[in-house]
Amino acid sequence: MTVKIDENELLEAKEKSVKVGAELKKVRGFALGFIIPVVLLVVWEAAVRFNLLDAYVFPAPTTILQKIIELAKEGTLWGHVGITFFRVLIGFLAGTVAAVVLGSVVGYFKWFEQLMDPLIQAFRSIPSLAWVPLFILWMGIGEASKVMLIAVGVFFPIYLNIVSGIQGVDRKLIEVGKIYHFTPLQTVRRIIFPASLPSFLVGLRSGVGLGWMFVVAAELMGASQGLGYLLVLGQNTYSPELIIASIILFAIIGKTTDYLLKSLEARALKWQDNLQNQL
Amino acid sequence: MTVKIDENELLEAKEKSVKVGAELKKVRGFALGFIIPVVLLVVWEAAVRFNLLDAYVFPAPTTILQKIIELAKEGTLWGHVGITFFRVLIGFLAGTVAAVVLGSVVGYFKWFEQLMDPLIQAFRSIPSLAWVPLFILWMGIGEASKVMLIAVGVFFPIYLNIVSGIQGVDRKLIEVGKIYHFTPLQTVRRIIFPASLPSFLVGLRSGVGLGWMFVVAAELMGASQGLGYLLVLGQNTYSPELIIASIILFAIIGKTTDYLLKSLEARALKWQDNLQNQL
Amino acid sequence: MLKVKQASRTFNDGLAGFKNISFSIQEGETVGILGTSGCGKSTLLRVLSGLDQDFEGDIELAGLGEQPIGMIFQEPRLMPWLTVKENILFGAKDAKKVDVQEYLNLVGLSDFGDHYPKDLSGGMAQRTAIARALIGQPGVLLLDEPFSALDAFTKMQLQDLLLKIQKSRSTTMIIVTHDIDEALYLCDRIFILGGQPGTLQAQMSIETAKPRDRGDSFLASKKAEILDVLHIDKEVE
Amino acid sequence: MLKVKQASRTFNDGLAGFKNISFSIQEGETVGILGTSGCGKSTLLRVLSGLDQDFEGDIELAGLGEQPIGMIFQEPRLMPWLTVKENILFGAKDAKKVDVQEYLNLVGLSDFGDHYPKDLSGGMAQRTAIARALIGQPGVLLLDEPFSALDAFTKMQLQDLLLKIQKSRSTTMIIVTHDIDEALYLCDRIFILGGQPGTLQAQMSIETAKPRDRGDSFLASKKAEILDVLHIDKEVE
Amino acid sequence: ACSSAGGEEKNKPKKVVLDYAYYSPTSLALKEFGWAEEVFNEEGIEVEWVLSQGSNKALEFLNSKSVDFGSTAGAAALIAKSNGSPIESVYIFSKPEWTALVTTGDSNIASVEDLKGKKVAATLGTDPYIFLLRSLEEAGLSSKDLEIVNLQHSDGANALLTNQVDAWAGLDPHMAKVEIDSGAALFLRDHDKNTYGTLNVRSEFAEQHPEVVERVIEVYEKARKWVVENPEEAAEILAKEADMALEVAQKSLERNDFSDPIPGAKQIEALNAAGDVLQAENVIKENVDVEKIVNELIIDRYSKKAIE
Ligand SMILES: Nc1ncnc2c1ncn2[C@@H]1O[C@H](COP(=O)(O)OP(=O)(O)OP(=O)(O)O)[C@@H](O)[C@H]1O
Ligand SMILES: Nc1ncnc2c1ncn2[C@@H]1O[C@H](COP(=O)(O)OP(=O)(O)OP(=O)(O)O)[C@@H](O)[C@H]1O
Ligand SMILES: [Mg+2]
Ligand SMILES: [Mg+2]
Repeated sequence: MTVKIDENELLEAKEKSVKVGAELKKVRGFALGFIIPVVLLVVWEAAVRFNLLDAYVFPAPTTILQKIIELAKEGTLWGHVGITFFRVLIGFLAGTVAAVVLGSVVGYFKWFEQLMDPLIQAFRSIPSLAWVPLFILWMGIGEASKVMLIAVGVFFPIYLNIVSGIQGVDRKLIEVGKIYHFTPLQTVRRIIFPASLPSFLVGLRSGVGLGWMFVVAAELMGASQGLGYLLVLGQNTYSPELIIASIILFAIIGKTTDYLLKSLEARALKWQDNLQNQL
Repeated sequence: MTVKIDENELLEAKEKSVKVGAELKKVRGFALGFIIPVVLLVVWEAAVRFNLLDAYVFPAPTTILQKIIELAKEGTLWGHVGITFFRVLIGFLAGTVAAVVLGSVVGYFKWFEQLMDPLIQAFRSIPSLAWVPLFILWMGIGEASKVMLIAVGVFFPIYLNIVSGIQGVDRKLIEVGKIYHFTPLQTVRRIIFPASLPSFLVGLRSGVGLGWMFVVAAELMGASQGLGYLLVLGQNTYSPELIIASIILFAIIGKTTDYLLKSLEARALKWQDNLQNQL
Repeated sequence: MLKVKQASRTFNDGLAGFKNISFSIQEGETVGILGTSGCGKSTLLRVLSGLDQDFEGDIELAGLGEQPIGMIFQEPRLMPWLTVKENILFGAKDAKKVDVQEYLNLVGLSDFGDHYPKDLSGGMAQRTAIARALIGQPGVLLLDEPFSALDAFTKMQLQDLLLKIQKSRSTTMIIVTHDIDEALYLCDRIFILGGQPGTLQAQMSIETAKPRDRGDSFLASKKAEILDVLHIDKEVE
Repeated sequence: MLKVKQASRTFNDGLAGFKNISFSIQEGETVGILGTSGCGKSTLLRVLSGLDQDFEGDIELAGLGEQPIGMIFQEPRLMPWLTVKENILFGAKDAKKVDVQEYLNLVGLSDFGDHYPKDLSGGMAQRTAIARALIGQPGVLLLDEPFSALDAFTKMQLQDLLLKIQKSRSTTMIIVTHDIDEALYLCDRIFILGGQPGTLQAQMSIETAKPRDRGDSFLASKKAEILDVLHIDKEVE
Repeated sequence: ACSSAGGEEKNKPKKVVLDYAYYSPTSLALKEFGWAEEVFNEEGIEVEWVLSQGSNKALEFLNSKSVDFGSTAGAAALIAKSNGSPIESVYIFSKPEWTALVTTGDSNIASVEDLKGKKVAATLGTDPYIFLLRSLEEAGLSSKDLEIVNLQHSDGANALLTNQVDAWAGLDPHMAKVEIDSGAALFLRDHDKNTYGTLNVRSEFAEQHPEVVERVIEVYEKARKWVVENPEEAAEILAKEADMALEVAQKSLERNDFSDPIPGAKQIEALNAAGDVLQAENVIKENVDVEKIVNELIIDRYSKKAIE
C-alpha cells in the first residue's frame, strides 16, 4: 500500500494489469473447477485397472468413453441427447410459466395462498415415479405426458422460491410503488419481480436440476429415445457402461444448463450490493 | 375510517375484536385450504361412481380410504409410515448438515467455489434412480445406503439456496462485522447465516420435498417396509389402490412436514420487514 | 384542501405513534413539522399519504386532480436494481416524455445517471430520491427529512429548488424536518409535535414573503420561540 | 497516533472518491470532517477503518491496544433479525459483562429494547447504532454523520454524551458531519474536504476548552470562516 | 455379506444372505417357515433375507455382493452374465408361465399376425419382451413390423386398459389381476417360451462355500415340495406377503410348474433361443458367444448332488 512512484504512470499500469488480471483470474477459476473431476477420473481408472473395482459393475472411464464414442459414431447419441434436452427445455418453460403465474398470485394475495398453497405443498412431496401411472392415464404415452411430467418437477422449486421471494420483498420498496398508485400488476412487474429476482433465479436453477431428474420418470412413459431411456435400458439389460455413460451425460448436460443459468444470474444481479460485486 | 364515538371505548372494543379477529382469521385461513382438496375428492368419487373413471385404474377415494384403514387395522401402516419418516428424517438431517457446511464454505470463499461448485452442480442433475445401483454398490442395501440417498436428494436444494443466500447478503451488514474484527466463522454465524435465513429456509422446504421424492428410489434398495416400498409393491403387483393410497400418504405426510417447516419459517422470520409482518 | 380531524395512529398499545391530531391545510401552502425523534412525524406522513390505513379519525383530501401525492421517505428507498436515471424515472408517469437529465442536473447528479445505488454516497442517494419525487409533479408533496444527509450548501440549493417548484406549480407541501432554519425558510406554517405518542403542541404562522432572507431577525426570533417550545416539551417529557 | 500520508482512493477512473490526503491525529483528539455531498468523506472513513484496502498511499495506526476501531456508519446498518437490545450488544466483546439498559437509557431508548429495527423511527435506529458503537468502548471512534436524523435537542444531548465519553475514556474521534455548529462544539480540529475527487481544502484548530458554550462568539466567527471556505469551494466547482 | 471365517473351520461363512421375491413362491414359503434358519443356525451361520422387487434388483444385489443368492428370470441372468456378472444358476425354483400376450376383452386381435402395425407395450430386456420377440419370429414377423412401446410392466397394463396400446406382453401378477378384474384376454400363451425362474449364486461364493450352496438347495427343495403339496396355503402366503387378492395369487400360482428343479438341457435350450433373439435385437452384444455363456451359467452339479 505504500507507493511512491509517479501517479499517472501507476494508474495506467494498474488499469492494464487489472484487465489482464481479470482474464487470468477467470481462466484460473475455470481451471480450478477441473481439478477434482480429473483427479476422480484418474483414481477411478486406476482402481479399475488394478482390479480394486470390478469392471462388470463399475467399468473404467475409458470403457465408458468408448461406449459414448460408439454411440456417437452410430449417430444415436445425438438423438438421445437431443430429444431429452428438448423435453427438458419445453417442460422447463412450461413449468416456469406455471410457477411464475401461480407463485406471483399466491405470494401476493394472502387469501389465494390460503386457498391453494396447502394443496400445492401436498403435491410437492409426491415422487416422480408415482406420477407416472397417473400421467399415462391422463395424457397417454405421447410427448405431452413426458413434457408435462418434467414441468411438474420444474414447477415446485420455482414456485417455492418465487413465493418466498415475493413474501420477503422489503415493504419499504413496495410502499414506493403504492405512492405512485401502482396496480398490483405494476407492483409485481416493477418492484416485486426484480426484488425477488435472486430468489427466483435460484428457483430456476433448482428447477432445471429437477427437470433433469424427472426426465427418467418421464421417459419411462413409452419413450424409445432419450437419456432416461438409455439409463433404464442399461438397468434392464444389466449394462453398467450404458448406465454410467448415461449418468455422465446427465451430469455434463445438467452442468451445462446450470452454467448457462448461473451466467444469467451473475449478469442479472450485478446491482446486488454484496461482497462479490465490488469494484 | 370516520369514527365519532368515545375513544377509550373504541380502543378497548378494537383490541378485543382484533384478538378474536386474529383467531377467526387463522381458522378461516385454515378452512380455506380444505376447499379445493375436498372439492377434488368429491368430483373424483362421483366420477368413479358414475363410471366416468374406471375403478380398476383409478379407484374411488372411499376405496382408497378403506385400503388405508385396512392397513392401519393390520397395524402395518404405522410401520410403513414410521420407517419412511425415520429415513427421511435422518437423511434430511445428514443432507442439511452437509449442505450447510459445504454451502457456507463455497458461498464464503471464492476459490473454494471455483474448486468444488462445478462438480457439485454436475452431480445435481443426476436422477435419483441413477444413484440406486451406485449406492447399492458402495454401501450395500442396509439402512445406511437408503439414508444416504435421501441425504443426497436433500442436499442439493439446500446447498444451492445457502450459496445464493450467502452471496446475496448485503455487504453493508458484513462490514459491520468486519469493524468488530469478526473471524470468518463469527461472520458466518452472526451475520451471514441469519441474513440468509429466508433463503436457507426455502432450501430446507425444497430439500424436504426432495427427501420424500428420493425415498422411493431409496426403498428400491432392498426395503421391505416403507411408503416407497408400498408404492413399488403396488406397481409390481398391479394394485392401483395401493399405489394411490401410498401417493396420498406421501402427500399428507409431506404436507405435514412442510407445514412444520413453514411454521418455523414464519416464526424465524418475524423480523422481516415485509407486508405480512405488519402490526 | 387537506383536513385532518382527531386522527390517531398508535403502536404498542398506545405507547408510540401520534394521537388526536387535527389541522387543515390550504392548497399551495407549505407546512413544516418539527418534533423530537420518535414522536410520530413519519407515521403522520404515512397516514396522510394513504400508506397506513389503520388510523382512527377522519382525513379529507379534496380536489387532488389526476396528480397523485408525492412522497420523499426518510430513507432514500431507491430500487437497488435500477440506475440513478431509472430510479428517477420510476416516479414519472410517462417515462418517455420527461427529460431526466434536467432533473439530474437540478439535484447535482449530472454525471451519475448510470450508477447503481450501491455506488452512491448517502447524500447522492437522498438527492436521487428527491428527483424521483419531483419528476412526478405531484399536487401534494410530503417530505420526510429530505435534506438531512446534505451539506449546508447543497441543502440551500435544494431548498431554493423547492421554493421555485412550489411557486411555479403551487404544490402543497408538508415538510418534516429537524432543521429549524429550514422550516423557517420554507414554510408558511409550522406545527410542533411532541410526546410519545405525539400530539400537536404548538402551531405558528410565518407570514414573511418568500424568498426569505436566511439572516432575517424576525426569523431568528421565531427560531428562539420554537426552541423554547421544543425545549419545554422535552423537559416535561 | 494516526498518520495518513498521500492517501487516495478513487472510483470511476479517478472521477470520484478522494485524492492526496495527508494528516495526522493525536491520541484523544477529536477531528471534524466537513465537505460537500459526494466529496469522499465516507470513503475516507472506510479507508481509515480498514474496510477498504484498495487505497494508495500510507496509513499508520499506532498503539491501538486491544480495543478495536469503532464506527458509526452513515446508515444505521442494524441487523434486522435482532432486537434493539441485541443490536446494541452486537458491538460488545462480552455480552454478559455489560449493562445494555444503561446504554439504552443513554440514547433515550429505555422502553424500546425489545423492538425490531423495522418498528423503529429513523432517529431511533440511528441512536441504536450509536449505542452499538459506544458499547464496544473503542479506542478510535469514526462517526459518519451520527446525528443527522435527530431533532435539535436529542442531538445536543447526544453531543454532550460524546463529550463525556471522550473525556472519561479519552477516545480519539473522527466525526463527519454537515452541521458546522456540531463540528465547532465537539472538535479540536476541523478538516474541510472539497472537490470531486475530494482533496483537503482547509484545516483549522479550535482551541477553546470543552465543554464550550454553543452561543460563543468566537465559535460564531469560526463558523463564518468555514462557511466561506465551503462557499468558495462550491463556487469554484 | 460375503464373510468367510478363518481358522480351522475354513470355508464356513458367518452369514448367508438369501433373497425372497413375490415371483418366487418357493422363497416365500421358505422364509415363512424358517427352514433355512433351522439348518444354518445349527452350524452357527446367520441367515438374512432381502426382498427383491424384480430380476434387475436381484442382479444388482448379487453384483454388489449384497446377497449371496438371488432369484431371477433365466433370461435376466443370461443378459447379466453376458455383461460380465460372475453368477451361476444353480437351481430352478419354478417353471412359470408368467408371461403371455394380452389384449383387452373386446379387442379383435386374436393371433400374433394381427399385431402387424399395432402398438404393443413391453419392458425391454425382460421375459415378456423376449416372449414377444420369439412369438413374432415364429410368426415370421420382426420387431420392425409393429411398434414396441417400452413401458414398465404395471404401466403396460394401464396403457392397455386405457387403450393406448393394442396389446401388451404381460407379466404376472399384473396379468392375472388384469385378467380377473377387467376381463383382459391372453391371446397367446406358450409355457415353453418362458425362461424359467432360476436361483443364482455368486460364483465366488459358490467356489468358496459349495456345501452352503447345497444346503440352500436342500432347504429350497423342502419348500418346493411343500408348495407342490399345499397350493392353497402357498397362495395364501403369497397373497399375504405381496398384499394381493387371493384370487390373483391363486391364478398366478396355478401357472407355475414346480416339478423339475434341476437345471439342465431344457434351460440351456430355452436360454440359447432367448439369447439369439436378444442378440439380434442388440440387447446382448454381437461379440458374445451365447452358447458358451449359457453353458457357464447353467450349473447343475450342486442340485444334482443335493437332490439326488
Ligand atoms: N463502491 C463504489 N463504487 C463506485 N463509486 C463509489 C463507491 N463508493 C463511493 N463512490 C463514489 O465516491 C464518491 C464519494 O462517496 P462518499 O460516500 O465518500 O461521499 P460522502 O462525502 O460521504 O458524501 P455524503 O455527504 O453524500 O455522504 C461518490 O461520488 C460516490 O459515487
Ligand atoms: N410499524 C411499527 N410498529 C411498531 N411501532 C412503530 C411502527 N412504526 C413506527 N413505530 C413507532 O412509532 C413511533 C413514531 O415513529 P415515527 O417513525 O413516526 O417517528 P418520527 O417522529 O418520524 O421520528 P424520527 O424523527 O426519529 O424519524 C416510534 O416510537 C416507533 O417506534
Ligand atoms: Mg421519521
Ligand atoms: Mg457519506
